Amino acid sequence: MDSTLFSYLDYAVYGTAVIVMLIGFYGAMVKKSLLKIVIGLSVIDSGLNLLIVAIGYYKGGTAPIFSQGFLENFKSVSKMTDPVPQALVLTAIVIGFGVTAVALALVIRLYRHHGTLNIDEIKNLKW
Amino acid sequence: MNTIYIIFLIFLGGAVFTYFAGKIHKVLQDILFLVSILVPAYLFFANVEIGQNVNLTLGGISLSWGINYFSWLFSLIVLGLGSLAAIYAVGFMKGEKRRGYFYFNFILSIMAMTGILLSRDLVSFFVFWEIMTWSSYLITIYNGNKVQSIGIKYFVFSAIGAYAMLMAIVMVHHITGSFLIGDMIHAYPAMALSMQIWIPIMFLMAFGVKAAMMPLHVWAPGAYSNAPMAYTSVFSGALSKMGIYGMTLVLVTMVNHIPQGVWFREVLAWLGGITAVIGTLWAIQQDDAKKLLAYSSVAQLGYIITGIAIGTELAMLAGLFLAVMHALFKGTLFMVVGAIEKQTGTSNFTEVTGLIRKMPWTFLSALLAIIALAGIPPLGGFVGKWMLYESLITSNHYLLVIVIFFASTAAFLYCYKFLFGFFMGQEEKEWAHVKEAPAVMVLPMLIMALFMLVLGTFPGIILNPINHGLQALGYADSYKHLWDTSIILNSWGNKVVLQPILYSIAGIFLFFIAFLTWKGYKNTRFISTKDISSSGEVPKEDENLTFSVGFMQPFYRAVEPAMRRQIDKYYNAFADGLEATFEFLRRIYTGNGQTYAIYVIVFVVVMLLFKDFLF
Amino acid sequence: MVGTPVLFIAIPLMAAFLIPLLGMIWKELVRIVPGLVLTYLLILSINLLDHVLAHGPIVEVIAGWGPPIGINLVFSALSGFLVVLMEFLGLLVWAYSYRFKRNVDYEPALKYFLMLMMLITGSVGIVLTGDIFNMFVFIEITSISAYGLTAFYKGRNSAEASFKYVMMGSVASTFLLLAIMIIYAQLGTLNMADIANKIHLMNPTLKIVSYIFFVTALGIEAEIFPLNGWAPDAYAEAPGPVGAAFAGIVVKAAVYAIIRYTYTIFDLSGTFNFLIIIGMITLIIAETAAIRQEKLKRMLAYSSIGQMGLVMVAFGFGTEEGVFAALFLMLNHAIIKSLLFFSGSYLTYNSTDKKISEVNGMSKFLPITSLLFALGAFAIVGLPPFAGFWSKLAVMTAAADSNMILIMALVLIVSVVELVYYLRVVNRVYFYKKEADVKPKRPTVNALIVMITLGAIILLVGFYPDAVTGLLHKASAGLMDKTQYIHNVLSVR
Amino acid sequence: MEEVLYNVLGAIATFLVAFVVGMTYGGLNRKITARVQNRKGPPFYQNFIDTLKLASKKSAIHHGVMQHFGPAFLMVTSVMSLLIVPVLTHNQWFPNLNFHGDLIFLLYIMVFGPLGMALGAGQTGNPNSAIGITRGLSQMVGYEIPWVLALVALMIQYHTTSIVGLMAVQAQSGTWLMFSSPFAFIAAVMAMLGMFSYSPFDVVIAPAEIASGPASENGGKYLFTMMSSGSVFAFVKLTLYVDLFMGGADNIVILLVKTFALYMIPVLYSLTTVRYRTEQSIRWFWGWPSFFGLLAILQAVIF
Repeated sequence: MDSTLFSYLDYAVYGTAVIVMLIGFYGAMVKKSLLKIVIGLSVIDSGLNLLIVAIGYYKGGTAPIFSQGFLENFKSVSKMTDPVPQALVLTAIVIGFGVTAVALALVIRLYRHHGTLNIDEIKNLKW
Repeated sequence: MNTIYIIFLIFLGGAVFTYFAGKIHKVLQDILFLVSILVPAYLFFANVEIGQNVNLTLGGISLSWGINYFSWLFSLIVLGLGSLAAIYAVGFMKGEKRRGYFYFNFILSIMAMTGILLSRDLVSFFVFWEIMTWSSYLITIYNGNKVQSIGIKYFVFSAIGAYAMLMAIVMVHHITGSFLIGDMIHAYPAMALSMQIWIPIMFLMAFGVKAAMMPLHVWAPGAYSNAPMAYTSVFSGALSKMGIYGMTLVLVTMVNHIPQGVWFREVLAWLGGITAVIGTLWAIQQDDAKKLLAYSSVAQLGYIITGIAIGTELAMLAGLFLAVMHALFKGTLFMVVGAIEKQTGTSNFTEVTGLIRKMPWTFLSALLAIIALAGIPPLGGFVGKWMLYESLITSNHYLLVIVIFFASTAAFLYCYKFLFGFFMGQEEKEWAHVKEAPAVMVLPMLIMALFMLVLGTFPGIILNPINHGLQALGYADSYKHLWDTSIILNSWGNKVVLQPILYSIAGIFLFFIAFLTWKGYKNTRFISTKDISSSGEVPKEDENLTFSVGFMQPFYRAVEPAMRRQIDKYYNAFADGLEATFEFLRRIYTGNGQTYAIYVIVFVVVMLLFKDFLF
Repeated sequence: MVGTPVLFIAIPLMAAFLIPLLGMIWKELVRIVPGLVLTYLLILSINLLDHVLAHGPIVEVIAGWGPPIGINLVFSALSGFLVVLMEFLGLLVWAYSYRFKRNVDYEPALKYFLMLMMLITGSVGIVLTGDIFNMFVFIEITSISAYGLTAFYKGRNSAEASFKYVMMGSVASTFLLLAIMIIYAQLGTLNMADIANKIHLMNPTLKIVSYIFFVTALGIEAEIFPLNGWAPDAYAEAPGPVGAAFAGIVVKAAVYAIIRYTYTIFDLSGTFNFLIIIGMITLIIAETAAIRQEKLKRMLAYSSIGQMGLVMVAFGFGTEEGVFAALFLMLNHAIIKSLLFFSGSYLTYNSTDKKISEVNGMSKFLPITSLLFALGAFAIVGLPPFAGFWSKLAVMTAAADSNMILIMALVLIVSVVELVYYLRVVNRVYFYKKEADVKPKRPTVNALIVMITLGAIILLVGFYPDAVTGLLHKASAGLMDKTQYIHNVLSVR
Repeated sequence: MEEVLYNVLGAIATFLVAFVVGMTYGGLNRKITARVQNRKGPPFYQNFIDTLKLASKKSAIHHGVMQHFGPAFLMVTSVMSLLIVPVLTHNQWFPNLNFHGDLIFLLYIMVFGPLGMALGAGQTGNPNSAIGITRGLSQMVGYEIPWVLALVALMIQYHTTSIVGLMAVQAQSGTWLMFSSPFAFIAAVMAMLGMFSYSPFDVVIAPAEIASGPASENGGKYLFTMMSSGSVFAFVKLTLYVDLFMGGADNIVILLVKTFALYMIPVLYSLTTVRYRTEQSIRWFWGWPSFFGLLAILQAVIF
């Protein structure tokens, strides 16, 4: 794998992440169904997480795990992918999960209260 | 502890205790109320030495309280009228609702006015100014929900004024690094020209609102007429003088020192003149005594503003003398209306008539106050008017003389309307039960009427302190020798000696009274007002012949074109337009969560687009 | 040393998860334990603040990893002041909510107090933390508990309000995470002091982009204008005391975060003007929206937004005076707006719509509550001699010293608008006739005590501002001194 | 004490002269009006007969204390203004009060009486009296404008506000002010038409139609006092004009000639015109008369 190809691939990863996010934004901003909006928000989160992981990735990096081999070949510390973004992503996923759960609970409440999932019809509070 | 602290503590504590004393006993409340006004007033005049300052630091700002001759003059108005009005209020508020509320705010506003006069620094000045505003506002809305918009209009205008003042204050602080008034005056001549012009303008806005100066006067008629009359006498008599006090300070200590100051003076003088005319014209038209007096207050304050804006020594004397007189006669007149309202339940000319024989003492006070208001000799109002005209003529304000004179002549119309409407005319059975107001209400009125009578002949009593005050402001003392006698003198040397006038008037009057009633008086028989000859017809008992509806119609028809345009309407239209805009603006909050989320994206995009511009 | 800052996070979190277990022992413990915890934390924070004012900031290192690698908590004069304020308000909110709704039984009460604890913890964490990702976590904790509290009441439109909040909150967290990642990608660190130290190394465009993302994300919690759509709904639909908690605690934390980013971390040139512009827009739009409100709590919410706009403006002056004024304003706003929410909830207790017209004539039935509401209204518009005046004076003085005359004029004009709508409500409370179908509810004793305490503080600060100005001056000096902050944090090993 | 007595005696003498002259002028007015209208008219001394008869009558009824006071108030004005206006120059028998007849003071004392009388009339409860008074006051506001414009013009031109001072100016220069300040004179004379409330400005009392009002509610000595006060006041006004614009008078004959000539202006003008409504007369006064007043001020400022 030569470096040019890799950089294309790199861009491809970033690009995919951005596209996923944009899809999520589209879902959240344009779709009228509450459920689709929640899905959209989740998709944004996924795209974002992908982006974060991609930032932490080096070409040919190893998993950031302390192992016997790692300790023996200390030089390879530069070859290790950055562990921090991965840790962050784990946290972000958990938080995203929590938010999605809350949102879905609210959707149920809203449906019971309004009898609809169309966000345009849920406008009792305004101005 | 310094007397000034004690005075404020008594005021504050008195206000709180008076409020809660109503829960124990009504009389206790009255007594506490009187104590918390009269005791500080006594302490003030007995113990506060002129020229002594108290310094304290609050919130990192050094404050200074003290009094000089000039503010002492105004404290005479505030605490003198305040004390009398307090006595009157005890009678007026008997059996009314919300006495604690009224007393609390009454005491606080007297405290605030005293505080304004004691303030030697801008922050405490502003603090007391605002306390004065809200306490008087709270009394203005005492009468309930009908006056809500009136109260809010008052507060909004006051707030605009006060905030303008606040801007000026912080700008001064920015320039001088100090909040002391002395420092401001000291630094003023060296300021940049724009500051030299804007700072007085902003101060004058604040003072113009309180002094009900055109075009900031629109709140005044409503507020004056809807507050309880016991307070309105202070409101119109003393509180409006705080505007005059501040205006005088600004004009004398700041505007005088710049060449552009003459424009300030001219504009203010003309605004005062126009205020006088507008106030008078509207006063003539009113059928409600309170409104009439309220507009009349606006007009009278116009004279005072003109006087102090002209700014020659004679004009200052005239303006300040009129200020004192206005406090006296307008205080009395509002008390009269209050007494009538208390006794009859209404203050409308078209309803009440023929009270002269039922409320003779009230009538006497009203008569004297009206004569003083109209500026007719021998009462004190004449002295002020005379000096005002003379100062206007001798300082070359020819057209202004005509304007003021017109207002002052037209004032006779409402003066007569007031006296006739209440006291003269047919005595109707409907009001047969009316009794004279209680002594506690009549006494303050009579005391003030007596003052007016005395001041008409011996104006030196009050001109002397005014003279001291003007010297404290740096005026020359060119009339000093006159204040011990009763001579008033203009800048050209023409003079009026007042004592012979009083004696002549009294002599002639007594002679003709004697001539008319000698012997004959006992033989004549009193007949009711129904027993008149009206074109040969004698009206029946139940016929109401009182002429009170459309009272000044002929005059009103003559000036009607001038009164079609009301500033008030423009203000209201502006406010309505503003609220409509606000109504439109708040539709941004559509209620759709998705839209809100889109706003976030739009915000980010806009920020990113303008990032080079912003950062 | 009386305690460490980490207790502010550890103890309430522990308590929050112990509450359900304790509740199994005795149901009342669900209500009592949060109060005990908050009382302890308040005492602790006061002690720490006292210590900090005497001896300089405390930097707490977590798990032994010193800065810039590990997470650290900074208890300085500024954050200490905010922590004291938050814990104090939290305690008051707890005391007020204790038996707020009599019919609320065990389970909702459990949820309520649990989420309230989380809310306070998250906010305190935002203020204390010295790590941007840690701040993200605390913001999310705060947000999620805020979503829950907003949707606390069933049967109202609370779910709608909460859903809007969730939507905007999710978008916010996206941007926050993006901004954090941009910084991390550029500088390789998450520690605030370390970022501040290295910020000049960053790509200028990315620096601006990340700043914008930060402001957007935090601006949603801080109620900056186009981002505050959730706020009126959430304030209006959440239980009354929660409104106070939002206004006094959550928003303060978010503003603190923005200010920390603006003053300490980023070295961009136009940020102060940017703060003034968005602050002004927020102020104007919010106050104009408030004047036409028909619902009391929405009005209070808009007013709260406007006040935060003013705080932004004051921070935007960029001078120590301006910071002092802004902090004073935050303090006053926290106290006064809480009082308004507390008393306002009782004025409209039994109504479903919370319409302003329903407060008519309440003064006859709820004299003390009405009086305190009026006191709060007078104080918040800045009438002397109440607390609000001094902060207004400070703001104006700071503006004048920064030569922002137009800003001064605009702020004052908007103040007039604010005055009008508050006076309208106060007049209604006192001078209108009560509507026949409105049933007033007398406040509980604890609520009354809370409100009177707040009223007393308003009067105390009004008559004796020196009580707080010294602290505020120290806090503002601390915020202004960026190098000292960096040094304090990075020197800890 | 002697001086006071002297002053009082002088005042009485002045009053008598004014009374007689005023009454005679009133009679002449009636006569002239009648002749112009092709009637015979009463003799010129008819007013004396009327007043003497009234003075000898007793009043049987009264409406209250203000009704007693009203005519006395009216008299205060007439006599006070008589005391202020110098009747003859250089004459010991018509002393003035010891201040210099200030014009502004005069303007104000002139409304004292009518207002007092209005109160007296008001207490009778007769609605027509109140109507008349409102008309009168309104009209007064009308004519005061040109009148004050004229006076202010004089004041600023000659730097004095006292009547004596203005007379001294004329004595010094030898020209009457009606020639040196013609616009002021025109404005003042036009204002005088209103002051006398003859036609077209007689809507105030509407003498021809309404047999009611103050005059019909007062009788005997009260009506006598009112009528004599009116006569004295007419004399005062004419004398004031003579003093201001025609250089005063050295002896009584010149005074009579000048005042009579002036008096003929309102009398003759009234014969040629029909009545204005109140608002019409007010607007009339604010038209040309005020314009001339402004011209007078302009002249005073420029020259």
